[in-house]
Amino acid sequence: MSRPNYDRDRGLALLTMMERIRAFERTAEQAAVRDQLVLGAIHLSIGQEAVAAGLVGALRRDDLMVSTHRGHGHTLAKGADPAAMMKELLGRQGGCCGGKGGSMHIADFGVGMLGANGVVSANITIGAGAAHGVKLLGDDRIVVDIFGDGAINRGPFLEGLNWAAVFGLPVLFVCEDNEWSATTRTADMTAGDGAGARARAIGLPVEVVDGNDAEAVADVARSLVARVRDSRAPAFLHARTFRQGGHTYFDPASYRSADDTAARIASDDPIDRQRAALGAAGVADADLDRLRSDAEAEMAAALEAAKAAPFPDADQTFTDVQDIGAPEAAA
Amino acid sequence: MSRPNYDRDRGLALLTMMERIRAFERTAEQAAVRDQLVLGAIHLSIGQEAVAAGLVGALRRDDLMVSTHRGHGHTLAKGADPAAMMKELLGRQGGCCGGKGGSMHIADFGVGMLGANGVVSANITIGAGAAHGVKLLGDDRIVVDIFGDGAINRGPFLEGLNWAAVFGLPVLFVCEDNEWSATTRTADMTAGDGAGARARAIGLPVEVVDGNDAEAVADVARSLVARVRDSRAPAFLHARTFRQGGHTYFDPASYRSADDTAARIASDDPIDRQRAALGAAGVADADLDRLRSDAEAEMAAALEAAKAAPFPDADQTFTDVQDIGAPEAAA
Amino acid sequence: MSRMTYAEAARTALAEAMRADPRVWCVGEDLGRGGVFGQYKGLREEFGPDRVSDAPISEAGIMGAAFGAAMVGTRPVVEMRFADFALCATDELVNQVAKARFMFGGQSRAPMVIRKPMGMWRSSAAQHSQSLESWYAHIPGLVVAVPSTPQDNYTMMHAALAADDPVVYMEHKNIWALEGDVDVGEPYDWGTARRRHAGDDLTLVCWSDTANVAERAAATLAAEGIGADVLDLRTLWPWDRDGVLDSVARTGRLLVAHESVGAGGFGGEVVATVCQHAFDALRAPPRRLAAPRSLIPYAPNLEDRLRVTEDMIVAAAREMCA
Amino acid sequence: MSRMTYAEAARTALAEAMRADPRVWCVGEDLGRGGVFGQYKGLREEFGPDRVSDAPISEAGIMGAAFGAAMVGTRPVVEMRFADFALCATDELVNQVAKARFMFGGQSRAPMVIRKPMGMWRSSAAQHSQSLESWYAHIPGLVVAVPSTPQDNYTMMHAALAADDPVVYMEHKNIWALEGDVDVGEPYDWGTARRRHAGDDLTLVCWSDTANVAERAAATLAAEGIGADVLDLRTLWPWDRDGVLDSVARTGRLLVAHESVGAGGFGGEVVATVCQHAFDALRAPPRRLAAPRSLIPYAPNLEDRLRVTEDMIVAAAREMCA
Ligand SMILES: Cc1ncc(C[n+]2csc(CCOP(=O)(O)OP(=O)(O)O)c2C)c(N)n1
Ligand SMILES: Cc1ncc(C[n+]2csc(CCOP(=O)(O)OP(=O)(O)O)c2C)c(N)n1
Ligand SMILES: [Mg+2]
Ligand SMILES: [Mg+2]
Repeated sequence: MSRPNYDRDRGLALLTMMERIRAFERTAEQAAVRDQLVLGAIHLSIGQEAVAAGLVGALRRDDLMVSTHRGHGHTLAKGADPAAMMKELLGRQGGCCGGKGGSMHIADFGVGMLGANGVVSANITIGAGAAHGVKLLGDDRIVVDIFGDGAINRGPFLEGLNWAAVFGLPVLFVCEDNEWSATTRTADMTAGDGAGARARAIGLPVEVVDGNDAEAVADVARSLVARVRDSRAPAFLHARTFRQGGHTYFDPASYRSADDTAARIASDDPIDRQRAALGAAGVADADLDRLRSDAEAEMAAALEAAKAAPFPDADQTFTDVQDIGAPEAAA
Repeated sequence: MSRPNYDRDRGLALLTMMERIRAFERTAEQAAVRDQLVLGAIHLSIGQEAVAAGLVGALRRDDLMVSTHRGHGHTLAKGADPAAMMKELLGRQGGCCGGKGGSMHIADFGVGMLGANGVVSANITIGAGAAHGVKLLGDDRIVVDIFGDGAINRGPFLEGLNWAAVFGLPVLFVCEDNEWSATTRTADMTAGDGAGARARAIGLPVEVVDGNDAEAVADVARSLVARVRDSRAPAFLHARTFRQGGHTYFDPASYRSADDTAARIASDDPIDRQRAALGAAGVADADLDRLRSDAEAEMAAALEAAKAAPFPDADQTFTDVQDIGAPEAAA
Repeated sequence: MSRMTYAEAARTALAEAMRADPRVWCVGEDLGRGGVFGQYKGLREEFGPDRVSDAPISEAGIMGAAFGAAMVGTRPVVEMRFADFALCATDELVNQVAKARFMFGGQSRAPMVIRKPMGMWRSSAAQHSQSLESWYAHIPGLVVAVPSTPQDNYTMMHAALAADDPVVYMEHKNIWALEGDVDVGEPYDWGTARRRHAGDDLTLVCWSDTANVAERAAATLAAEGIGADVLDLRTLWPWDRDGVLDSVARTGRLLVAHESVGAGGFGGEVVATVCQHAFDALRAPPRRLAAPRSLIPYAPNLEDRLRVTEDMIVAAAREMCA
Repeated sequence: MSRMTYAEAARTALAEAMRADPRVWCVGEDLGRGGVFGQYKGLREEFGPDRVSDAPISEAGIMGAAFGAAMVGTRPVVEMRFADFALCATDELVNQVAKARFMFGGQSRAPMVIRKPMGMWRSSAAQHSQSLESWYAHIPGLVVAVPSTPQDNYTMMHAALAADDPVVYMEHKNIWALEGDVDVGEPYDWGTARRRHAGDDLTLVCWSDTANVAERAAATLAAEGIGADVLDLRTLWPWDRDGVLDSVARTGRLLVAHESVGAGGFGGEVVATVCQHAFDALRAPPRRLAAPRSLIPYAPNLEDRLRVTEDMIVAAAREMCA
């Protein structure tokens, strides 16, 4: 696992981010299951953290991102405040969307995270469009546009990729392939050679990466991000990973073999792998453990802050709808 | 141009169908421009007749077809009665859709023609679905699902092809590529290597054909239709042709060089090419001319029949809407 | 008479229809696992994967393909998962399915049951909570069903499966587990309301889960001596114009309550129709209770501001009858 | 004061706004050639291909991409070509554009003008003739504009381009060539109707091209001594509730006329609102004139059966005032 010229700092940063994402989601899961404080569905990305961490490390803070229903990790990696995110999951004041969006619509425009999306695939054209806007405005930001393997069977995949290629837009499309579309194996519903082949047919350069190898994701992201930024043209990354849990936190995933899942987790957990890489590079276990406990403490504090926050002022139901013809509360 | 073992009868049949399609459309154009009897838009396929003729010759009468706004040729080739079609264009009683659909919705379920479509690309999933129905019913028909080059940039292209491949459906997709999407050159709005590459990426076998060579279309159609019928799996044909006229009959196509168009027509008209092939095979010019004059006479008669037909009974506005909760005429 | 949940009732009807007619089949994402709300549980096992078919995440594909399959003589049940996602298939539904029979001059039919689970379901936020039944009522060619009880979800599912028209069939997500008695022999005529409570003081028109709310409100009102004639429309197209007009002729008062947005909602159609055709019978201005024209928020206290509650219905009825 | 067609008026306003604000840009199929109805003629030459951008045939892509570009601070004008094709982008418009600002807690805006040419246009049949303005009026987050004259198409286009909300801007295809005087300085307030004819006997509410029909009907009625107060709503959301209520308070009679389907149409909202809030002012049952709930046929004589004509308005007004 040890690499020549291994960049320990980057390796630690990747692990730190992955630990923070996992701790955030485990904490959110607790808040949902144990505390019954998260009322809407949440979709956890446990097992997929290397994609978020590796990808976002290659971005500038002012670069932009759009994501999916399974977007906590991306959002946190992009720089959002976990307390504001946790408040959002609990529907509280101070949530990053004021408690109006919840997990599936998590967004933090302040760090360039333009929103998760409750409609599979819809963000693909939206991200292309954000890049279109950047092109028109004439600056050098790029957009990273993340979606799942299931999203490649909807029209916006075709329309968004074609759009970005035709107009020469600075967008990096990332298919975060966790093998599953809710309770259906994506492979059973997908013809041909999958995401990369489709992107290539639309003229995009494509890379495939082991999405559970944070270092590999970081490497390929660095090169693709540079390529997109310099060429002002889209590129495509297919990151293979695995959804360790159910589709939502209340899905027991009984449609797949628990033994297989356990074996996959045991052999191919991205955090375990990154810890091993750092261990091989000479980082002490205690230091690695401390990263984890720090992350857990941070997220426990985020949850406490969220619990302590009040619900939004009830008139918020009627704000930020529209300027012209805004609604009034019911008669 | 002469081929070994040239099948003269098939060659004549192809020419006959092409002459009939062209005569139908020239007559329809006259009815529109000169007589002002066609009130809606009509989209002519002049220059593209070899695709319809070559393709449909390979089908059985009970095979099914879906088509586009530019569907007169396909419909006629599938076996529809030109007088009923002309009545439809004039919005008359006895029109194949009772005068309720017009050119863009031309259909003749009696010959397996399940409808032209006014929405670009929409027929792609519908044709896949017709094949899905055939599969469920368990018979051995196939569906030919025709669309333009512009249609490959809309979502239903992806969704329809993936659908057919995933479910193993007997459908032959045909991209009738006339280089233009209304007044825009399709190549300018299409990234990558085009229709065939996209279809291949979705796992379909793809053939490309010179769509102005009726014999070549007929050959490839024969083999693809057999393949689809036997394998009960989709296939894809990319037929390259050229739209000789404007997008609609009232579009002067001033956005492209008239000289280039004239040169293309002079060198690559599918009817001229087929006449030449038959001439080389020893068919006398007089026989070829007679095919044309017969076709013209047939379509002139169709127009006369259409002109003589009354408009539909005005209560037809309220029939065939729905059984449950059918509308009444305005109060 | 058997006891069933709302979800079981539709599933039972569907299974019966599938047994009786081999042309009926279902298609949608995750149906093999029983559907996202368990509405298809067990059907895969009985009818196999061709007739209880999974689908790619591909709403336009599902709707378009089902339509093609309907035109050749099968009878698809199309599962859209959440009514919100059905918006990804709007061209297919509105421009194709609804129009085909008419624009092809009667050559084709689209016998389809298009299931679109609707409504607010705790903290599902703006993209998973919408009620757009009023849209479909505005589209010629579509039948619109909004059942509110196990009995109706059984009977109306059977009727929808037997219909040769496309039926937009909107179950309310909040009442999958609602239990009730089901008489499998109960007759049904399209476009007839169910009287959920009888009364002579005010006509209370409602549909979908709001009919359950209205029935509870009517009980409270009855205890105060106000007789509410609660008409659960059950379908928005066709809708029971005559039933509503008859009731208003008797009560002289009309209150319409629905969960969906009031502005441009079907409640306006009901009020307008009554005012046009029973103007002289009205003894008080008609009223509507519906959601304000705002989006559906995540936080529970914000979401509650959009709900039409029992209390609101009771208060409005009291005022109208004062 | 200058003389312009309806198409020129919007084009002029658009060109002026593009000169003043470099963030404004247009995108749609065939815009480089001036747009399918010539609404963009000359703009490519002046503003170049980036700001008057062609697009693939890709309505979902157009709407989704324009939305993304709006979120980062540009101001797109989205051309849907025919309102019918906009149905291919319904998820993008309704689930994304309309909801983003709210569901992201006010972090984003979608300042977009979404042009959807609507209405019957001789023999364009079921998929090229629809009027679905009522749908958008029912969707929180959207402004809905339905201008009917060159003056309004100038003034309202400017207002739409200046707005920070998504504006569904529906021009009527039948009146592109309609000429009229345009006062470029005329002020405009959202949600105010235009009085197309003044009268005290009956309030006639209308919008889009039907306002032109109604104005002609009012002239006929005036000659018979019936004074019609013709209110062209101009926008369905916000709509001029107060203006309509004031007028009805004076006239005591309400007739609503629109081209779109009556059932579930916005006319119901107008009638219901008036009946709720000006019940005592009404001296006769209100009426609606609108299309029957059928599809739009190709044959001209069939199509005519769906139209709301001057004669129909005159006849209804006469009956109401008899
Ligand atoms: C258009 C649409 N269809 C269906 C759904 C329901 N749904 C939510 S997530 C999901 C699975 C998505 O799979 P994938 O894209 O691989 O993302 P993952 O959940 O694996 O991260 C489905 C079907 C939806 N949200 N939107
Ligand atoms: C969804 C949709 N968008 C736009 C249009 C308008 N339109 C009609 S035909 C056409 C061009 C289609 O090009 P192509 O698919 O190549 O077919 P062709 O006209 O060349 O036969 C366009 C843009 C439409 N009918 N439907
Ligand atoms: Mg997945
Ligand atoms: Mg073309």
